[in-house]
Order: sequence, then C-alpha cells, then structure tokens
Amino acid sequence: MDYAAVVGVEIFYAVAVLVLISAGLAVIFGMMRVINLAHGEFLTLGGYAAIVSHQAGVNIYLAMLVVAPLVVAVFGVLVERLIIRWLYGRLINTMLATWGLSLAMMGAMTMIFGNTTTGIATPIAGFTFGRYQLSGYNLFVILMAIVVAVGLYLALKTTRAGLIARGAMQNAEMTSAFGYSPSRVYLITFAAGSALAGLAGGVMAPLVGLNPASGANYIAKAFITVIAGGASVVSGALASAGLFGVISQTFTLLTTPAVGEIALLVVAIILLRLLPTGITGRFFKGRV
Amino acid sequence: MFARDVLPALIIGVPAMFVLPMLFDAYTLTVLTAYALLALSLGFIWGFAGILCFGQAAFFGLGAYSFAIAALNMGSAWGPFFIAILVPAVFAAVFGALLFYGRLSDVYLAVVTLVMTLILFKFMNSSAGEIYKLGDARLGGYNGIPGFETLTIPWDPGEYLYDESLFYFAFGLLVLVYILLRVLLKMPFGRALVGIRENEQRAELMGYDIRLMKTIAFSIGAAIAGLAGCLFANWAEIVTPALFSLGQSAEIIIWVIVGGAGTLLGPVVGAAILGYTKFLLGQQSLIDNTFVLGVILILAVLLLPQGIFPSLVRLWHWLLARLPSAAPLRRRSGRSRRDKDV
Amino acid sequence: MKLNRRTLLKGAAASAASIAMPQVVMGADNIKVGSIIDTSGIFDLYGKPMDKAVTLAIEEINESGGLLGRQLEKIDYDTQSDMALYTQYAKKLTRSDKVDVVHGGILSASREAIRPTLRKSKTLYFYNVQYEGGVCDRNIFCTGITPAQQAEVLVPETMERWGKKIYTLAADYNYGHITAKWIQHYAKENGGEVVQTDFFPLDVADFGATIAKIQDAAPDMIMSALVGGAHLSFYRQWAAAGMNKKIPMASTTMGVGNEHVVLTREEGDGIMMVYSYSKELDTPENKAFLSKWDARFGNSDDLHELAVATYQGMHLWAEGVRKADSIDREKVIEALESGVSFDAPTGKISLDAKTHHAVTSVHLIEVGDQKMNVVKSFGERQPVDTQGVCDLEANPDDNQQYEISI
Amino acid sequence: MSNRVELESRGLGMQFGGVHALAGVDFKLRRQELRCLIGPNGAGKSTFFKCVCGMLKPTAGDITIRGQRTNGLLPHQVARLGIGIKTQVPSVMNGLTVRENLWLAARRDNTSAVANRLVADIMDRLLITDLAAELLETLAHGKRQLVELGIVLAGQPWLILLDEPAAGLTADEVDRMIDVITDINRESSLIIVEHDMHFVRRIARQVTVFHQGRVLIDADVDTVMASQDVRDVYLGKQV
Repeated sequence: MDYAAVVGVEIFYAVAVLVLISAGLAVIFGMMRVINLAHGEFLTLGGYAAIVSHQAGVNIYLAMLVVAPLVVAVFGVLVERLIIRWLYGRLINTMLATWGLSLAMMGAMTMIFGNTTTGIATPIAGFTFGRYQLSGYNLFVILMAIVVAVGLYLALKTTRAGLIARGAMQNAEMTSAFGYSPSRVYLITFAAGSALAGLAGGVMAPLVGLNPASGANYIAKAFITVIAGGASVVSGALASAGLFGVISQTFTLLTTPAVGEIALLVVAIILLRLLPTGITGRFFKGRV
Repeated sequence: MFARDVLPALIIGVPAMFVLPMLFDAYTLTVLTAYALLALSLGFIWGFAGILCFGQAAFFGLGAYSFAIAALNMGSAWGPFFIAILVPAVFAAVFGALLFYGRLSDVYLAVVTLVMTLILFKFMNSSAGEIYKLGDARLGGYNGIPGFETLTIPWDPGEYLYDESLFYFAFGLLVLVYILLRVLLKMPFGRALVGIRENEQRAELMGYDIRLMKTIAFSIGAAIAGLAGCLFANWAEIVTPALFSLGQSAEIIIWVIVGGAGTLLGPVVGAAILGYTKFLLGQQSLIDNTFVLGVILILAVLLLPQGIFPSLVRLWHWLLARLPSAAPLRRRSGRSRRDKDV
Repeated sequence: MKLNRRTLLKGAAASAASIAMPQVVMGADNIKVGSIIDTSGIFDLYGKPMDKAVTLAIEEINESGGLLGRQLEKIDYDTQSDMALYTQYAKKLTRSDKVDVVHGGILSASREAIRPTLRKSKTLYFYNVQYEGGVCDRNIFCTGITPAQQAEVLVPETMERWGKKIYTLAADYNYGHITAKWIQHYAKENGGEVVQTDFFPLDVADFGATIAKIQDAAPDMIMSALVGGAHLSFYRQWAAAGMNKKIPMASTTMGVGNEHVVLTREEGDGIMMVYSYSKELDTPENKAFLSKWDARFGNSDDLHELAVATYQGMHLWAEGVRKADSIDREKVIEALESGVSFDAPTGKISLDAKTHHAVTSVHLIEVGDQKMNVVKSFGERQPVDTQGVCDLEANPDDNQQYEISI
Repeated sequence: MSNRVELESRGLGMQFGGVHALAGVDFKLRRQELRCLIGPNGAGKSTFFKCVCGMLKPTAGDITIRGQRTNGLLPHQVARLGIGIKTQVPSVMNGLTVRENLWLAARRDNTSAVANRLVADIMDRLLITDLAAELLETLAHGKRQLVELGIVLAGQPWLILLDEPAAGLTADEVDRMIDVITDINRESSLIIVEHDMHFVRRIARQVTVFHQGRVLIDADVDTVMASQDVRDVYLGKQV
C-alpha cells in the first residue's frame, strides 16, 4: 500500500515535470504559432540564473521563482525583437532560427560557465512515509505545476491581457482596431512564455546536475508534449503531459528507464498518426 | 537533357575529382563528400518534394549500421554496400507510407520524423547488453560497432578502398547521384513532385496520388542518405549512435538551408563549406564551435532565407542585368528564375 | 602542390598554439607528440585537464633536456566530443603530421575509432583513461585503471562495512555493463549478492522511479557506476529524498568529473570509492606534482584521475623512449614491455607486458567535506580483468577488445 | 442532348459534429448539361461540391459517377475518372510557370509529345500563350483564374466542377470567362457553384438552389428566378 502511494507520487511528479517544462513552449506555440526550439536552453538559462544568483547570496526561493523567470523573460524580449519578429507566420523558419539559437546559446553558455556540471542542493528535506522515504521537493514540483496550470488557465480565461492575447492570435487586425499593437502583444506573450521556461528551469535546478548541454534533455520531451497536445494551451499540455508521464513512468518502473523513454516516443508517434492535429485538435476544440 | 543536366555536372565534377585531392587531404575530402551526399538527400526531399524531415540522420545512421552489421556477418563488403542502401530505403518506404497515407505534413511531419530518430538513437544507445546481437554483430550501445570489413576494389579483393581511392569512389558516387537526381527531376515523376511541393491540393485534383509519390520520394531520399552512411562507415571504420543524434539531424538541415533549399547544388556546397569550417574550428579553442554553427544558422535564416547558392545566382543575374549589353540577358534571367533545380 | 596544401591548411588553422610557437622554431628534429582529446563539447570536463596534463608533462621533459637530446613538440587537436572528428584527426596526425606517438581518446568509442588507424599506420598509441578493460593490441598501452582493479578492493571493503545486499546502478554502455559484472563477481566471491542491477542511458536525468524501486528492494548498499552530467542528478535526487541517510553508497565512477565538489557536503559525504588518485594523497610525489600543477595552471580545482593518468602515461612513454634509446616504435614497445616504472603521484606505476595495461596502486576513498579522503591504500594491483583474456606475449598479433565474461 | 445521367447523388448527407451541412441531397446531372448551384452562404453547395470531388467523405447516402459509386474515393481517384475541378480560391502551383502548370495536368494521361501539343492548344484557346513562361505568383487574380481553368482543361475532363469562377473578376474578364465556359460546354458537362446571380443568369439553363443542406428547387433558370421561395431564401426568410 505504501509502495503504491510512493509510485503514485512518482507518476504525478513525472506528469508535473512535463507540465512545467512544456508550459512556456505551449504558450508560445499555442498563442503565436511559433515553435521555440531553443526552449531547452531557455530552461538551462533559468537554471543558471537560479544557481548563480543563489550562490551570490540570494534566497533560494527568490532565485528560483523570481530571478530565473525574470532573467529569461528579459532574454526572451531580446530574442523576440532580434529574431522572432522577422519570422512571424513562417513556422519552419522560426523553427530553424530557434534551432540555431539553441546551438548558439549552448555554445555561449559553455564559454561563459564552462562545461562543468553545477547545481544547488534541494532546499526541502525528504520525509518518511511508512517504510519509504519521499522527496519533499518532488511534492513542491507537483505543487508548482498545479500553480502554473491553474494560473495560466485563469490568466488566459479571465484577465483582460489574456483576452487581448487570445484575440490577437485569432485576428491580429481586430486587436489593433481595439488599440493594441499586435507587435506588442506578441512581444509580451513571448516574454511570458520565456518567463515560464525560466521558472521551470529554476524549479528544476536543484534536481539536476546542470551543464550547458542540459537543454537537450528537455527540448524533445517538451516539444512532443506540446505538439501532441495540440492548439489549446492549457488543456492540451495537461492532457498530453498526463498521458506521457503515466506511460513513461509506468514503463520505467516495470522495466528500465530506456524502455520508459522509448515507450513515450512510440506512443507519441502513434498518437500523432491517429490525431494529426494533436489531442485537443480532436477533443477540446476551441478551449483554452 | 544531356546537354543541360548531365554535361555541366560532368564538366565540373570530373576535373574537381582530380584537382581537389591536390588541394586538400583526401581523408577530409572523403568525409565531406559523404556529408555532401547526405545534404543532397535532404535537399532532394525537402527542396523538391516539400517534405521537411527533421530526422534525415536516421537514414544516415541506418545505412551506416546496416553496412557494419552486414559486413561483420558476411565478411565481405560489397553485399553490405547494397544492403546499406536498401535497408534505409525500405524502412523509409514503410515509415513514409505510415505518415503520408495518414496525411501528416508540416510541423507534425517534422515532429514525427524527429521522434523516430530519437527512438533509434535511444535504442542504439542502450544496446550495450549481450542480448543485442544480430548474427555475429554486437550492437555495442553507446560505443558503437568497430572492426568490420570495408570496401575493396571489386576486381581485386585484397586491395582496400581507402584514402584517395575511397575519395574517388565517393566523389564519383556523388556526381552520379547528382546527375540521376537531375534527370529524375526532368522526368514526369520529378516534375509532378515539384508540383506537389507547390500545391498538394492542385496536384491531387490533377489526379496525382500524392501519398504514393511522397512515399517514393521519401524512400529515394533515404536510399541516398543510406549510401552516405555507408561511405561514412567505410571512412570512419566505426559506427556509433551519434550518427542518429539530433545534432547530426540539425547539421544536415543547416547545410541545406545555408546552401539553399530548392536547389541540388546548394546543399552539396553548404555541406562541404560548413563541414570544412567545423573541421577548421576544431583546430582552435578561442571560440566555441557550436556557438559559431548556431550563429551561422540564425543569420542564414534571417538574411539569406534562400541559401547561399541561390543568392549568389541572383547576384550574378543582377550583375548581368546591369551590364551594358544586358538586353538579351534580361530575358534569360527570367528563364532561369523558373529553373529552380539549379 | 604538396607545399601548397600544407601552407593552406596551416594558414587556415591558425591556432593559438601555432601562433605562440611559429613554425620556424619547431625544428624538423623535434619528437612529435600527437594529442587528440575533447577540449570542447560535452566531454571537455574530462578533456581540458587532460590537455593540461599533456602540456605539463611535455614541458617537464623538455626542461630536463628532452628525450634523446631532442625536444618534444605537442601537436594537438580538439575533437569537440564528436567521434567522427577522432578518425579524421587521427588520420591527420599519422599521415600529414607524421607524429611519433599519440596520446589521447577519452570515451571507449573514441579509442576504438582511432585504434585501427594508429595500428595500420604503425603509430604507437597511449590511452590514458579509466575504462572497461579488455583491449588487446600490441600497439596500444592503456594506463588507466580498469573495473576489476576497483571492484576487487571496493566491493569487499564496503560489504564489510555495510552489509551483503547490493543494488547496482550503472550507465547503460559498455563500461557500465562490464563494471556491473565485476561488482557481481566480487560480491559473490565475498559471500554477498547483487539484488538488482539497473542500467541508465547517459542522458537520463530523472531517477524518481528508480529511487522508489530501490526502496522496495531495501538493499544494504548502493553501488553506482553512473557516468556524466545527467547522472549527477541521481546523487542529488537521492539526497533530496533523504535516502543518503538510510542506505550508504559506493561508486566506481563518482569523482572522475569532480562530482564530489559539485555536490554539497550534505549530498556527497560518506560515499566511498576506489581510485588510483586523490588530491589528498599524502605522498611526496603527489605534493610535488600538485605544486607543479598549481604553478603552471594557477590552481588544481579541475584536476582529476584521468588527467593524472594522462600525465603518468606521458612519463611512462618517456621512460620507454629513454630505455630504448630510440624513438622507433618497435624498440619503444620492447622497452616498455621489459618493465619500466615511474614514481607517480598515484604511487609507483608500471606496465604489464602481457596486456599492456597498468599495474598501479589504488586507494579506498571516502568523500568528506567535498574532499576525496584516502582511507586505505593498496599497492601494485594487477589488471586482472584484462589478464584473464589477453596475452600479447603468446599472441602478439592479437587485435581486439575482449568482452570479459565472468 | 443525350438524356443519360452521368452524375447522381441519392440522400447525400454530411454531418460536422452536430451540424448537418447536407441533409439528404438528391441530384442528377445529365450529359453535356451546364448546371448552376446557387444558394445563400452555408446552404451546403460548397459542401456538396467537396463531397463530389472527394475532398470530403459524405456521412450518408451515395454519389454515383457514370455508374460507379464514388463515396470515399480520394480527390485524385475522382479526378482520374475524368473530372476536372476548379476550387474557390485559385489553387495553382505558384512557383511554376503557366506552361509547367498546364503540362503537369496534361502529362498525367498522355505522353510528353501529346501533352506539349495539348498545352499549346489550351493556351491558345484561353489566349494566355504570351504568359507561358511567367511564374504563377507574378500573375494578377483574373489571369490566375484563367490559368486554373486551363489546368482543369488540360486534364481533358468530360465533367468539370467550377467553384465561383467569376469571383473577383473584372467585367471584361467575366465576359471572357463566359465565352470560355460556353466553349467548354460544347464537349463537357459542367457544374458551377456561383453566388453572382447576374453571372448565373447569363450562362445557366438549369439551376439547382440549395438551402439548409437540401435542394430547395431544381428547375430552369427563369423558373428559379421567378420563384417566391428562392426570393425568400435570399432575403433570409424561413421557408
């Protein structure tokens, strides 16, 4: 029984990680039809921001939850102005340009931080659950994923900014008719997506050994989660993160991590073959 | 067709084959040739059939692995040479049919091909155990497969193709594949492929079975990538899962886009230049190599979205049009705009 | 034309080294030492200090008058953690640079990529890295430690301290699989058992499910042969769950990438391992070595087992050349086989003629306060794993890497 | 005029989610007929059109073309039965020249030599020979409509479906289009979906009016124009 609970937490945790690492990508893809292949490096940048600021004496929660998103959001603004804005509407070109950005960031971070693995210790101690030890930090990650998902849903659904953003995605001209410049809406959306990536990077930092190539571990999973989720930002990411998290974790527990990862990928292919516009393209049309 | 497509390739290709080894090391040229062939494979399916495959490295790797595994089992290398072309082609035909008959395109196609590459990559990486064995060949996991037979001169089995002879062989194949592709593109099938790239719906309404045609094109591309993989295996004498990696896939796309998608020569030139650049960058440690490649890709997408080669062609026509005797030439430049298959 | 090509290449490859040391100064008479190591890309963490070690050893030898009255010249290439570049540069080193010896390679894949080239071109090769063992080729000398040399000491020592039930975690590639076998072998030999062995692809960074599984199996100790940056996450997540207080851990790999410095005291303290080198070794040779390293490179923060092995490999080769009184490959190999040794930072190191592997000291180490504290030292450990499969004295033409079956 | 029925639908239905875009359409087209489909927006005429040419698979009923049931055939299979289709927004190959566009359509069933001749004939007939080497992306809308018609003709169809051929054309171009259509009708049957009543009045003999996914009336043009029901539909009254 205790073991079942431990396994359950692990599965929730896996889903939560997928939600966290794909939220930023989902916002940018769902709202702007831009696929940011440098998303993994955005996460890594968030991780470095958290680690460096923490090592410089900033409180760890402040570093993870405030500094990391801020740094990456500012960086996102630069990227949007310098690269993305020239390529709106050209999906493949944005993918290629951001792939280039991904390589360039990886290289730049190597030059700046060196290729050593760094990290910070988790700020929350483990606790005992029956016969088992559970990581308190895993629960924190699950909590953060819930906060991100609910927050995103509410922001898009209930706030004025969310409404404008959704309007701009449907019809850019209408937004400008209302007096909002679509260019600014895009900029802010991209910054918000970047901030989410930074947040995820910050939250994940204490769990992993971070190095400039770490982003590669995330991007494929985040990318698959978002595309398989389809166009609806929150429900899509949640649905596919749920599916993939359960599958990969179940296979990992029953067999080996390699099989777990391959199972996830195989399911992704089958899913996209059957539902070529993603889960929400089929089942949750038009929802947030 | 001969005068316009075959002859120029021969006029440039054959002398190049003999001049290049005097300027550069043959072993560097050989791997650049394999890369060029790989770029050509993606240049064909992306530039002419409109299939953006994010996982062309999968076929490259499959070709190399098929060769290595077959060579270990068969003990000779010419049978494996053909197997290395056939296996990726068949794999791509099956996989392509799965995708194209399911009407996947654009981003979704990109994702699925990428995922397929990841699967192969992860599988090969975790095949270190003893159970992963095909005949006499252990897959070897992360460390790959070393120690297989390589190609010999067909009429003299004792004489290995290596160094300069391997380069001549590889380069000859590159020229041959290039010519075959040009001829193919002039044939109704090739023209229809371009039609599909331009407008799938219209091609369908004309009565072309685009699912079948894309599958065939995909398979041809995979066969060429497999050939490139086979040459690579012969050159490196080891195959590792890195051949399937995302980085490898990224590089192929970079070669094609920098060289110029929509042309055949562009990807070849792109691969040669960038492959050599990477090699040169390895001899210095001031600036990170990955950084340079990334910046090149960003700049290429932003500034030269059509690629270096078509941009040069345009510049050439622009210059010609401004020469005093430009009048007759101007008309020709109009013609060459449509000849996208440079 | 030949000249044309060379100038073209040299001109284009204006590396920092060749600027600092213009071509004219490099006399034709120099002994050329080729070095190919990943000093960028994902393995540069290992490669950069190794490159420094080569530099330091060459400078030492040159300061003491060189070899055979000739100066050593370092010709190095960065393989950028790309296996394809290994083959390429190996061919360049042997065909156009015509070096007298090659030191280099980090991953086994990189070694296997260049070993055939170097053998064919009859260029002596030193592979100075801890690896899975089993390479049997008269052209190569492997100066790093192999799994049996570690497990032979580590398994019984830790079982005695912690108990007999072992749960093994290993990287999913050759090294991991072979090391796991040796752990099992020595566990059985000492009356213990390995309850479970899990393999992890090198890019797996999430160990939550595994930690749950381990708890379910309730072993007395963990044996880790995890490798690389992603696997570092395991130690972190292990500690985050509070498991480090409950189940002790030993490792054959932790510390090579200076993981014990990246991990906090909380996370790392108490982990035990066996290596041939620790910076904390209290010997005059090590003290001298550390001060030389510090003087040359400022600090020794990045120094690790592989760099020291590289340094020792360079010196062992130099001893061989001195003894052979020639740079001829055959004579140097014979000299090395006849028994040369070097009083190294790790303790005395020599070469086993049968296998061309190192006979070296190993030390039982416990991490404490982010340091690798030496608990106990063991001298002259034979490369027993490779000795079980390889005998170059009997079969000098042997040329393969044996998979050791136990 | 022969009386043979060449295209027929029986009880054709198409449902999207809960919406019935088509609710039991019975339709017959005889040889060499020129039929116009009209109706207000959302009446189902475009859906009907798409079901016939294979872009949509009907959820109920049957379509029979020259005796062969075609439900579930794909567009290229329908096209191969000898049916030419011009879509609402000109669907042409922008990066190719006019000649290449036509050639691709002509070459499918013919040898290169025959295709070349056919392309030359059609360009003559449509008076677009001077545009032969122009890229489609450089052409104005009216020319693109003509070229698309040329593509359709190059497939030598016996039945042609045109979706709003007059949309966006200038008055002169409409005149040209009408001439061409009349000319085509000498050999082939035509179904034309059109909004523009003036245009319909000028070319049509028989008109089918769609309303709410059904056929409201199927009669000659004068009857239709005089019908009170049709007027109500166009004025938005419920019938």
